Amino acid sequence: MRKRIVIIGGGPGGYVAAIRGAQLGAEVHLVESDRLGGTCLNIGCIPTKTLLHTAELYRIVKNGAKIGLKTDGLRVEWPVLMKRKEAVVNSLVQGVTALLKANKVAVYKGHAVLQDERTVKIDAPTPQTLSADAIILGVGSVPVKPPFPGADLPNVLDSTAALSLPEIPSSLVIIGGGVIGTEFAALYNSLGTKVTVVEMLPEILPAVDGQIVSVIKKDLSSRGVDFLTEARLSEVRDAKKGLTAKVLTGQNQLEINGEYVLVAVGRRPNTENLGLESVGVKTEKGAILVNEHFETNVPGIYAIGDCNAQTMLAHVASAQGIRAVEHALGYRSFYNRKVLPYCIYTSPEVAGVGLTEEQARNQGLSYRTGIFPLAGNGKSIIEHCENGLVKIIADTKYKEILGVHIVGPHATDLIAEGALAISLEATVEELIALIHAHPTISEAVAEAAHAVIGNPIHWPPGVKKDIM
Amino acid sequence: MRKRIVIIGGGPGGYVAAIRGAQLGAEVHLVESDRLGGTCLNIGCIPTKTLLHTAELYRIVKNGAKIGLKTDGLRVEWPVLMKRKEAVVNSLVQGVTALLKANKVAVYKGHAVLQDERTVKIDAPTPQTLSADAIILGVGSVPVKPPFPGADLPNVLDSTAALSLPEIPSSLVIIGGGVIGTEFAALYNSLGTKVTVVEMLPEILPAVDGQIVSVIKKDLSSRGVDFLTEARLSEVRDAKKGLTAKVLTGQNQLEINGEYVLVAVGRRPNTENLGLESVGVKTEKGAILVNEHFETNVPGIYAIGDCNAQTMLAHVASAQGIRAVEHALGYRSFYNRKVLPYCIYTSPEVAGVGLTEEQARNQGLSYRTGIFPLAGNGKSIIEHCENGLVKIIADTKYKEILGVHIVGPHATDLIAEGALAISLEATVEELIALIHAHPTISEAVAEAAHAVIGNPIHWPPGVKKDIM
Amino acid sequence: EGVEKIKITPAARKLAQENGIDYTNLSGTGPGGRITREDIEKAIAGLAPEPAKRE
Ligand SMILES: Cc1cc2nc3c(=O)[nH]c(=O)nc-3n(C[C@H](O)[C@H](O)[C@H](O)COP(=O)(O)OP(=O)(O)OC[C@H]3O[C@@H](n4cnc5c(N)ncnc54)[C@H](O)[C@@H]3O)c2cc1C
Ligand SMILES: Cc1cc2nc3c(=O)[nH]c(=O)nc-3n(C[C@H](O)[C@H](O)[C@H](O)COP(=O)(O)OP(=O)(O)OC[C@H]3O[C@@H](n4cnc5c(N)ncnc54)[C@H](O)[C@@H]3O)c2cc1C
Repeated sequence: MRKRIVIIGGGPGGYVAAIRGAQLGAEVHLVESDRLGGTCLNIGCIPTKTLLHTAELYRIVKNGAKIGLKTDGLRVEWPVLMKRKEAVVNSLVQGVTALLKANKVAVYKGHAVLQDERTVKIDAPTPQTLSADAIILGVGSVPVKPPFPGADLPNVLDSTAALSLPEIPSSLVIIGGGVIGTEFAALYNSLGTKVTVVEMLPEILPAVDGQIVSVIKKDLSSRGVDFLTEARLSEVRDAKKGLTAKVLTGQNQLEINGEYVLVAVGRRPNTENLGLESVGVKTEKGAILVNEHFETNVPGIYAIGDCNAQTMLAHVASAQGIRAVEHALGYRSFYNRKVLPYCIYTSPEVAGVGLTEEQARNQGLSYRTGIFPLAGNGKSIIEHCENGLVKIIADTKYKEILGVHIVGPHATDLIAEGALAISLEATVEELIALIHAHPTISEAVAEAAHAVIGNPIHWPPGVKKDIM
Repeated sequence: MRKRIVIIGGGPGGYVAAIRGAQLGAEVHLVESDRLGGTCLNIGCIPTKTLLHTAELYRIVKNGAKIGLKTDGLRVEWPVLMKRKEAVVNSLVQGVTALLKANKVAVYKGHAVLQDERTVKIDAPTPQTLSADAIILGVGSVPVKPPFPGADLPNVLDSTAALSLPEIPSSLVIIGGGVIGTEFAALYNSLGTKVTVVEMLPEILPAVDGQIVSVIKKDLSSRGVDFLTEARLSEVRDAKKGLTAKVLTGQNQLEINGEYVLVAVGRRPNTENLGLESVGVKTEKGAILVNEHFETNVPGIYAIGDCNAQTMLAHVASAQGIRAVEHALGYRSFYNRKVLPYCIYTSPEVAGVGLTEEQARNQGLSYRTGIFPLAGNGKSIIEHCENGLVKIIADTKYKEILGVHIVGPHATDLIAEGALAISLEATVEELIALIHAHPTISEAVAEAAHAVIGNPIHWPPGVKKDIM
Repeated sequence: EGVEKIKITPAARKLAQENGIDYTNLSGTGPGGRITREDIEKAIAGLAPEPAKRE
């Protein structure tokens, strides 16, 4: 008997689970109330990276006099870029639609709720119920809306609205210095907008290794992004031109003007109106609780991706989706929660996997670090991007790689090597012994491994490496 | 007693061996007749990649209308780019000089020859002899000069001369479709030169996996590079404007005009006038013969890098240098000749490691391949570069990864993951289980692994993947 | 094709060698059956009964 899997939500968690289920021979039904692809394809990863791609090329080439480029007249045509963003999103959404069809997944348009432990009800446009052997919830997340005075003013934006502005703003205040806030800061700064980032915590990018944060922050600051940390938004008011954000830092009250205020203070699981209570699925602060197979307390009901709030990243949602459906269908499956890479598409890029130094320290581990500054890497000098670094964290005894953190060109692709190293429990010796092609940024990974136990080749002995 | 190591040649083989030897406590002497850094830093990897960096940015942005860039007036300022090339080279050469000094390596300027098995003679400017416990030869290679009529005409260039042309040529005929010829083709094509590549063999890039070659060749062709294969240069003659290259293809005789003719038909070990015969070091066709420790038939004399002609790449020279000096100093050392990545800095980039399909077939191995076209990869679509692919070759029994080949954006950095996979003897299961960050080109590596044993997630089942 | 290949992670190998664990008899729990550090840790703790020899 073919198993019936019903999936609620067509984001990177749900649609990937659907394809994997179909590949394994299940009869798969997928319900999506909005557009296939979810947050990631429509208003998240894909549109932001499409805008960043053009913006960063623009910035690099605009500053290209030193590398032999004459750029009179170079500019960004915002309406064309907006259309391109739509085109990329649409082509990927169509791609997902075609993939689901090719895999014979039945797709339903409508809002779904759990009716009982084995039944899903779709309420629009034509109400209908689907019975299932297993149900996978991939309902994603929505932006947190803090209730400050002025939150409803028209030019107070969330990340979705910030993707579709009528023109490049002259100034922008971003509330929240997490990954999304920082990427928008890089984006609009590159396009010429005056950007101020307001972060409540002592430092931006709290989950990122501290040394990496200081490099990227210094870089963005030198390009004109203002960062206010330990700063709390109290109010937004209409001003003559645009808005005024009132911000408290310690004892001081600052007023920052901006054409727009972008609120990017986090996302919360989208688990209301799903019928969770009626079937008894347990949640905590809105996040659905799951075990290591992403199964909820109700056997046969799984929750994957942003809605379980473990790690709100698209590839993590996809991986959890694959694991959940494989488990539901009785397959043995692998999910290594130690190896969940993250990427930040600033320029230079930031990426990391495994433990940060702060985590290693807080866990009381005995560890060593190795750092290699990209000022010692030929390709980084060629790419005019010498401020980055690679940092490796290894355990003291076996020199096993526990964390790899990169700020530099192509970091988001380079991190795959670090992820593979951690997942295969490689030690620094193996990374040192591995011959890395020249000239590549990846050579710096071997050098950082070298730095864990001795001195890299391309850095003078005894010269401090961690102060850029 | 500290061991004395004398190294002849300050290229990436010799200078890296010197630093490593010093790190391990040896007294190291390095003789270089020309500039430190050798071919790689002065006239090879570094200047070519510096020019390609600007040229590829220029081409991408020049064609940027679709991604929202308005580029009236964008152009390359050749004299500025030439100066930048010098500046990058000089800063890296100074870096090597400083590293050698910081590691207390004694550097001699002059031409060195072997006097006996333990003595090196430097003949310029002040003759002097150095005694050694071990001698490492890292004398590199020089371009092959085929003796066709017209070879000495002023506008017939080698790769060194092609790096310093007075202006961007209007047309260029490149003899030789190897890596160096292909990179120059990409470089000058991007800058607007009409480029024709003449290759004697049936296909360009003979060492690269055939499917990868067809992608990059098609891409370069579509941009206007003409490729003539099974074509033999018979003569170059002065023409009214520039030169005429006479080329035989089968029965046909073609005449191709070009402002310049670049001869890039290979390099040969630079082993003349080194005193090899006098001390009895064996060579074959000029290449110094070595064992697995890169030691010659004369114990204590090593030969690394281009001069042993095993694999003429800078990182291979460095790796061999490290292994040789470690062996000379009595350390155990690792060199995995199955894991020597190569890179081609066209755009999209090409990189590979391990066996090509042709090699696997010729060795009679039982293997399977997995291909993932970048048209199914979101980041490639964002980067407007959907023509690439990732190809994995795995053995049939264990599904162990034997080869990884990539044509696409950032291929040269992505290949590090493939190299680590092969060196750790990873299987396709492990690459599939590894969570790759989204959106990155590296996701395609996991998909290609998936394709070895089943169907990738982001490609419709049953749709042929290898025809682009 | 006589000898079967044993897949073990580098960290697991170090741990096994240091603790005198004969990992040639273990069957690994990693993807593709690779022996992981956790497998060796369990073997050291005597938790995982070593399965029958590979044929
Ligand atoms: C601006 C921005 C940039 C980002 N950039 C990145 C990045 O670069 N890399 C990265 O890894 N992550 C990024 N993320 C995060 C990423 O988008 C999410 O982690 C990912 O989309 C989560 O996938 P999901 O499948 O869990 O949920 P979602 O993608 O949110 O999909 C959930 C889907 O479920 C549907 N749905 C919800 N409830 C119901 C219901 N009751 N019935 C039917 N359908 C329902 C929704 O309409 C939605 O389509 C970004 C997010 C944002 C906002
Ligand atoms: C145009 C071009 C592009 C290239 N691009 C790349 C690339 O992107 N990636 C890559 O990996 N490889 C590339 N290569 C190949 C790379 O440059 C060589 O493989 C590498 O330089 C070899 O290093 P080596 O130390 O063996 O020799 P070399 O770099 O050639 O250095 C040998 C040195 O020895 C000195 N010397 C020779 N004889 C004596 C003597 N008797 N006494 C004293 N000194 C002596 C020479 O002056 C020279 O400095 C490129 C080559 C060229 C020509």
